[in-house]
Amino acid sequence: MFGLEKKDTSLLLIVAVLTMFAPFILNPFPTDSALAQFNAGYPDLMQRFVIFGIFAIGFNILFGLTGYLSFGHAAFLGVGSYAAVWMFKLIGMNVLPAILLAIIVSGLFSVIIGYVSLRRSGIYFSILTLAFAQMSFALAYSVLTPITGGETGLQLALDDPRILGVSQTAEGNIPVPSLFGLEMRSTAELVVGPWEFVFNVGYYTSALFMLASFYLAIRIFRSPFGMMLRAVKSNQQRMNYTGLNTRPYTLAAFVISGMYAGLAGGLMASMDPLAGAERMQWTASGEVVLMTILGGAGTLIGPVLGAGFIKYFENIFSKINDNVLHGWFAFLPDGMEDFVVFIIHPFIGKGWHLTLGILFMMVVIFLPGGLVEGGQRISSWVRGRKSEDKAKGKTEPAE
Amino acid sequence: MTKSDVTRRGVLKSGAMVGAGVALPTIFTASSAAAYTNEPTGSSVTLGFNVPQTGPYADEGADELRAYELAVEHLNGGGDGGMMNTFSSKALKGNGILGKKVEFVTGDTQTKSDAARASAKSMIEKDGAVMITGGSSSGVAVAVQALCQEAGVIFMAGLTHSNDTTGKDKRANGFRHFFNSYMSGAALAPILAKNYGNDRKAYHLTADYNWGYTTEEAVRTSTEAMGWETVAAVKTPLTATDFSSYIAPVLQSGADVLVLNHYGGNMVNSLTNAVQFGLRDKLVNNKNFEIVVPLYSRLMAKGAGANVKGIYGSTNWHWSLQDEGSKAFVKSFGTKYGFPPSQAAHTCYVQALLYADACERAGTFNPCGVAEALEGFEFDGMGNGKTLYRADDHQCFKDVLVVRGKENPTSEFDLLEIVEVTPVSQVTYDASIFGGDLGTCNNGA
Amino acid sequence: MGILEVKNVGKRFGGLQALSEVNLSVAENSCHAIIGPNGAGKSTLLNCLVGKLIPDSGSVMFDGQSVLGRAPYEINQMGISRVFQTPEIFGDLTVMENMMIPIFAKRDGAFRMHAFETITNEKQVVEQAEKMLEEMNMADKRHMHAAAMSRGDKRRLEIGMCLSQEPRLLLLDEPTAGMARADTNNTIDLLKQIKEERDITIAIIEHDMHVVFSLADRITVLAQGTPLVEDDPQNIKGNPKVREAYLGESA
Amino acid sequence: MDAILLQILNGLDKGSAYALIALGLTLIFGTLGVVNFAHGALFMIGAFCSVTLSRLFSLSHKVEVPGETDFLGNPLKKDVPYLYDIFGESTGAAIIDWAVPLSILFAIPIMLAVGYAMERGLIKHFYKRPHADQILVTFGLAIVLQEVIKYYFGANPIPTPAPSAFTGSFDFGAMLGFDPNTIIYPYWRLVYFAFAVVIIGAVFSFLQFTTFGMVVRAGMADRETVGLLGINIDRRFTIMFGIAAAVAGLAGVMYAPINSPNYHMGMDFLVLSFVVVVVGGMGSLPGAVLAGFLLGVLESFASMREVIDLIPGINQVIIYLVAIIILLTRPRGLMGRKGVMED
Repeated sequence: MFGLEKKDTSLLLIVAVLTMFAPFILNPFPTDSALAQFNAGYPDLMQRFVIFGIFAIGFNILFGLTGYLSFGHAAFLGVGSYAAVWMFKLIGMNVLPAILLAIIVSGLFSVIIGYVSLRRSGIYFSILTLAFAQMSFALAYSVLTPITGGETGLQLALDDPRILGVSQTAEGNIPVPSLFGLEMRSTAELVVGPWEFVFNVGYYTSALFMLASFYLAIRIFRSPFGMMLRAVKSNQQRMNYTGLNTRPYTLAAFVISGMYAGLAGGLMASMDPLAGAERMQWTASGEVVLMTILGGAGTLIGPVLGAGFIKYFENIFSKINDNVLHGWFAFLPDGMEDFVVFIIHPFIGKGWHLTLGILFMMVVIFLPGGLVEGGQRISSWVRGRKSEDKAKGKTEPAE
Repeated sequence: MTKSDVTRRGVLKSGAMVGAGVALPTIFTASSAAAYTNEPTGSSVTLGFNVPQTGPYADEGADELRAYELAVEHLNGGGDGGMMNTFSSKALKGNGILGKKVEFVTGDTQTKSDAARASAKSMIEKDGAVMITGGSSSGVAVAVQALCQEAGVIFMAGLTHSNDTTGKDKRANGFRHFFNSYMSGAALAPILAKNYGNDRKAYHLTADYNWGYTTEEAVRTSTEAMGWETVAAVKTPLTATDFSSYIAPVLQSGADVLVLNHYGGNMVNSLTNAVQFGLRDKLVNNKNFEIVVPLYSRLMAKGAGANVKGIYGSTNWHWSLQDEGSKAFVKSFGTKYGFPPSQAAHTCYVQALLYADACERAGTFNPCGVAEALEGFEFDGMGNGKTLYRADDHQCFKDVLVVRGKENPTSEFDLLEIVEVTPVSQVTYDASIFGGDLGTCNNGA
Repeated sequence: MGILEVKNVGKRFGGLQALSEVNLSVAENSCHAIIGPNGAGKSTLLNCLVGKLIPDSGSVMFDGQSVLGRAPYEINQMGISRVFQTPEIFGDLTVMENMMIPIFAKRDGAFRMHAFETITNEKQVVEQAEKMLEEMNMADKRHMHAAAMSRGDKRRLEIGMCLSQEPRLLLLDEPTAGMARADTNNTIDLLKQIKEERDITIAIIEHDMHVVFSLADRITVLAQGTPLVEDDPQNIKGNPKVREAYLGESA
Repeated sequence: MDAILLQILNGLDKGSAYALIALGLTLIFGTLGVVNFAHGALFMIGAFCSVTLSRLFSLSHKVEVPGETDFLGNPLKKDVPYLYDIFGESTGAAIIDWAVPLSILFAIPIMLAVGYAMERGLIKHFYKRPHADQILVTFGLAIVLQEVIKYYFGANPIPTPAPSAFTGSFDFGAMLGFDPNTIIYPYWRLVYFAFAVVIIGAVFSFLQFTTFGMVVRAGMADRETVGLLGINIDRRFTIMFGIAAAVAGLAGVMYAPINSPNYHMGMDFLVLSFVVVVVGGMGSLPGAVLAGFLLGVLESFASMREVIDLIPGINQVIIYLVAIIILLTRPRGLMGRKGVMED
């Protein structure tokens, strides 16, 4: 189906089902239960899951396939966001032109940066991309304030022209982003007993874009072009002596992943029409690196998992505080309880960065293939227990 | 899904299953069932405290959170009541707000506008917060304020000093208790003129972002009006850590005053560097060289250590104020936490109380009702004397403190001394000078 | 007029004259060996032929066109394939993929944005690759990671990859260096077979006399960066100059 | 003229920190072939050694001050450091005053231990892994280290003053015959610059004149050959890692009075120092030092207001701009060796 092989089709279908039913899957706990705080099925976070999923999928096309580690990819996301917000300010609140412009602008931006940076490889390439991104951030935060809004970020105002729309609504408010009148923030709720599920237009819009991106990524992975990119990672020397020019291949991969980032940026602006300069900072680029590695670089599903994992951590795990912990360990004797809470305390709540750092190190050390490899190891271990006599060969390349 | 029911959250929480089968699906229409966003229908109301818990302002955020927790305790009738006893409005009874118990959720702004909006959205969408408050920078305040406007909840700004928050970027749903750059300039200038004379030459170092620009502008205008000359104004990168190359040329320029339009880590570093260069021991134009820090914060002063001694600046509030409101607040905060509150803590505490009071007086949590109750509201007993929440731009007008780094601090909290309480009349300005448009109140309906 | 004409090529590295006045003519469909002691300039010469180095002087013509100043991939597209001393293959890819890449390169040129096709749908390429794998006797290993193969298999794969491009000139850089005797013999057999079955010109740089005399139609002896002698194998064997040049090093 | 001289002086000082960090990074890269993204964190740990020692010195007990009250109206209790009890007030105060220089002694064993532990516990397993993996794992380590520091020391900067003997500045310009106050230079920065020069000199002479250093240099040039000679190069490399960590740590110790240490100072310096290393040429020690000072001076020039007026924002981007230009025109950096890190 869709020109994909059976295995990939089922992967795509699984992802499609997961995203479509995410409002149910992410809200497994009744709203009145103590575990309700682990529910992640609210619009903003669900949107973030898929938008950062797109970002990571795109990053993975560059890093996972060609092995070029860009430390400046957030710049493209930022540029995309700015482009989209400008579209909202000047043209109108429809998200499609905004997203389109975001993709185009970040594509152009990545052509320029990629053309220069890709003249070097290895850590030199990483430093070049880092330098470009830091320059973009520094300028966006300061001298480019008229274009980027500087510290406060680029935001909509009541007196924006919006030539194809209205400057303000009848009630005197700024109009909200919409898809041909369907507002991104519109939400319907479904209540089943104590459970509550939220369906948000913005989420489903983003999710459809994510599925399209995912599909495109599968096609790229399975295409001769994708194979060439993996060949670049494997042996550039052989590429050159096989009559292949690596430069346009890497540049194409760079621009494609830049456009993915632009799409993510445009979607972010569509969900929430404000673009801040911080989303271009090198730490933001570091975040997408974390996502990709954590999930499994070079695998199809890994980056999406990694993005979801980190965003869940950032938004849910970070909210666990001592009171919650005391609740969990209340069954222990008092002294024990305090001790356990004391031990866990640095790792939870605002210490989530610490946990993330440790986890990330663990993954790089023990699971270079990320969560995907972890999953494969577990499943092969389970299978291994079922048929113990089967000798275990080399782990298959992660798909 | 036989027992399912498609409806709005508001209905769910009040009538539980009453509406089952009656309410027709109103899918994909923004809230028609509820009167306004996150209308509290149970026995409690949820407030969202959005403060920096990670990142460079985490300590300030922690102090804000302490203040909020204290405010919630007082609102629910716990503790000694703090400033509720000195507050001129007596609408609050210590039984929560409008009889509903106050609960709160917290979010981490990370002092990034994106992250701050994400955490605010999560509190609105997931936890049903009906009001968002807090924050430790203007970028965040403006970003979150705009979000609250869209979402239809009230935003009570925390520490934000840029003119933009209630100027160019003001919003009908947003309210600021904290003072701003303009007021700092207006309050500082006369004191500077009095202490340092009218013919000074000032050199500005300005953090290269919105807040820096407005602060420089404010201090420049007001000091120049006093007869000072501005020799130069140099922008410094936000990410700078070593300011030596900006500070070294100051003496060459013939300036005899250095104004550091910096906050947070920038301020700590630039001030430390300036003192290292021995600027304050120098004699220029036969005058002692002086340094001015327009916006002081005690937590930041702590970072700069002994370098703040004798340096003038302005602040929103300080724990050594001797009015009844301040004393009551310092007492309950100090008793609970063991040290005096910062100005960020004070402003956050006051904002929480003001919001609660406005709800009581309006008789509703509806943001438009609350906004109306806050607009033009005059009150006293909250630590800054008589205060007005101006209707035109949702900015509080109150006395501004001019402070100086203390020469002989008795403790690690006792770093600043109050030089003058500038009366509100001197710092009031016309609401139109910063442009912007409040728009109309949005309740999300 | 040979298919490869090297005229008066010289190359300096700082104070070292690596090549000087090198003249070489490789006849079409022959197997030409370049031998010489270590440091004679064999590898430098080879690198000048494939675009890795640009000589300071002289000319290198392939099939009437100059290769100088062209990038390695352009020279490959002209019809020169190179086999490296240590096999250069795509270790992270499967054997089948390794074999397909040169075929794509031959068909699509140096770059093509074929991002929306699926490899498995490229029937023609797949067929060619499978055929070549059969010829190389490694069809059973097609799903293996190339890096996991034995050294001999890697060498065989690399040669297969080069052949699949149907090059007019195959350059071999000490193809049996570091190999066990059995692997060496297998490689010799393979090369012999290639020589007999295909219309292909082979230029080989080699240290191992056994390999050289098993394969070469013509031999150039390089010493201190300049050709000492060029002749048929049987004449080279008895040439005293050659013995002298080699005696300093090894027998 | 005097303005330029002034910025050169400033730049040298800024450059000292860059050069010291870059020197350590290059030692690690050159000897072990490892790209260490946690190097900035080592610098930060060094600075926090200063903080810790001054806190240790200032450990105190409460003494009630009669007649005075604290902010809540309770009797005021004053902190009296134990050192006052042990050595008397004046000696005690002097020791506390000199906490930062004394921290050098305190920091050396700590940093060596940290470096040793890092190499044996983590880096060792990454020699054979791709550079990208090394970057990633050390990046993770940097996050962990900075979060740990933040947990114990808070997010705010912690003032750590230099001894009072070094406060203030001296008039360098007057010495050279310029107008007074045109070129002033803080004493502590002079100390820092001298300290950096001494450390750099020590590292170079150590590598130049000791057998140990010779082996290490040989190892940097060609790791396999030295390994074949039967020299236990790995153990020496471990020691080198410890030394590199100590260099970064000492740079941090002495830096504490210049800017109050905070938990993210390592990350602030990391990016810059990597740029420095790349500009200098990966694996070239003189290159790292040269590039450190060069970029420091350039950064100072770019922050002159005449320059900013001419090209707005140049002070924000100068370092990155220089890095891009150098990398594109001199691919291996100023003094880089061929073939290093090119894959």
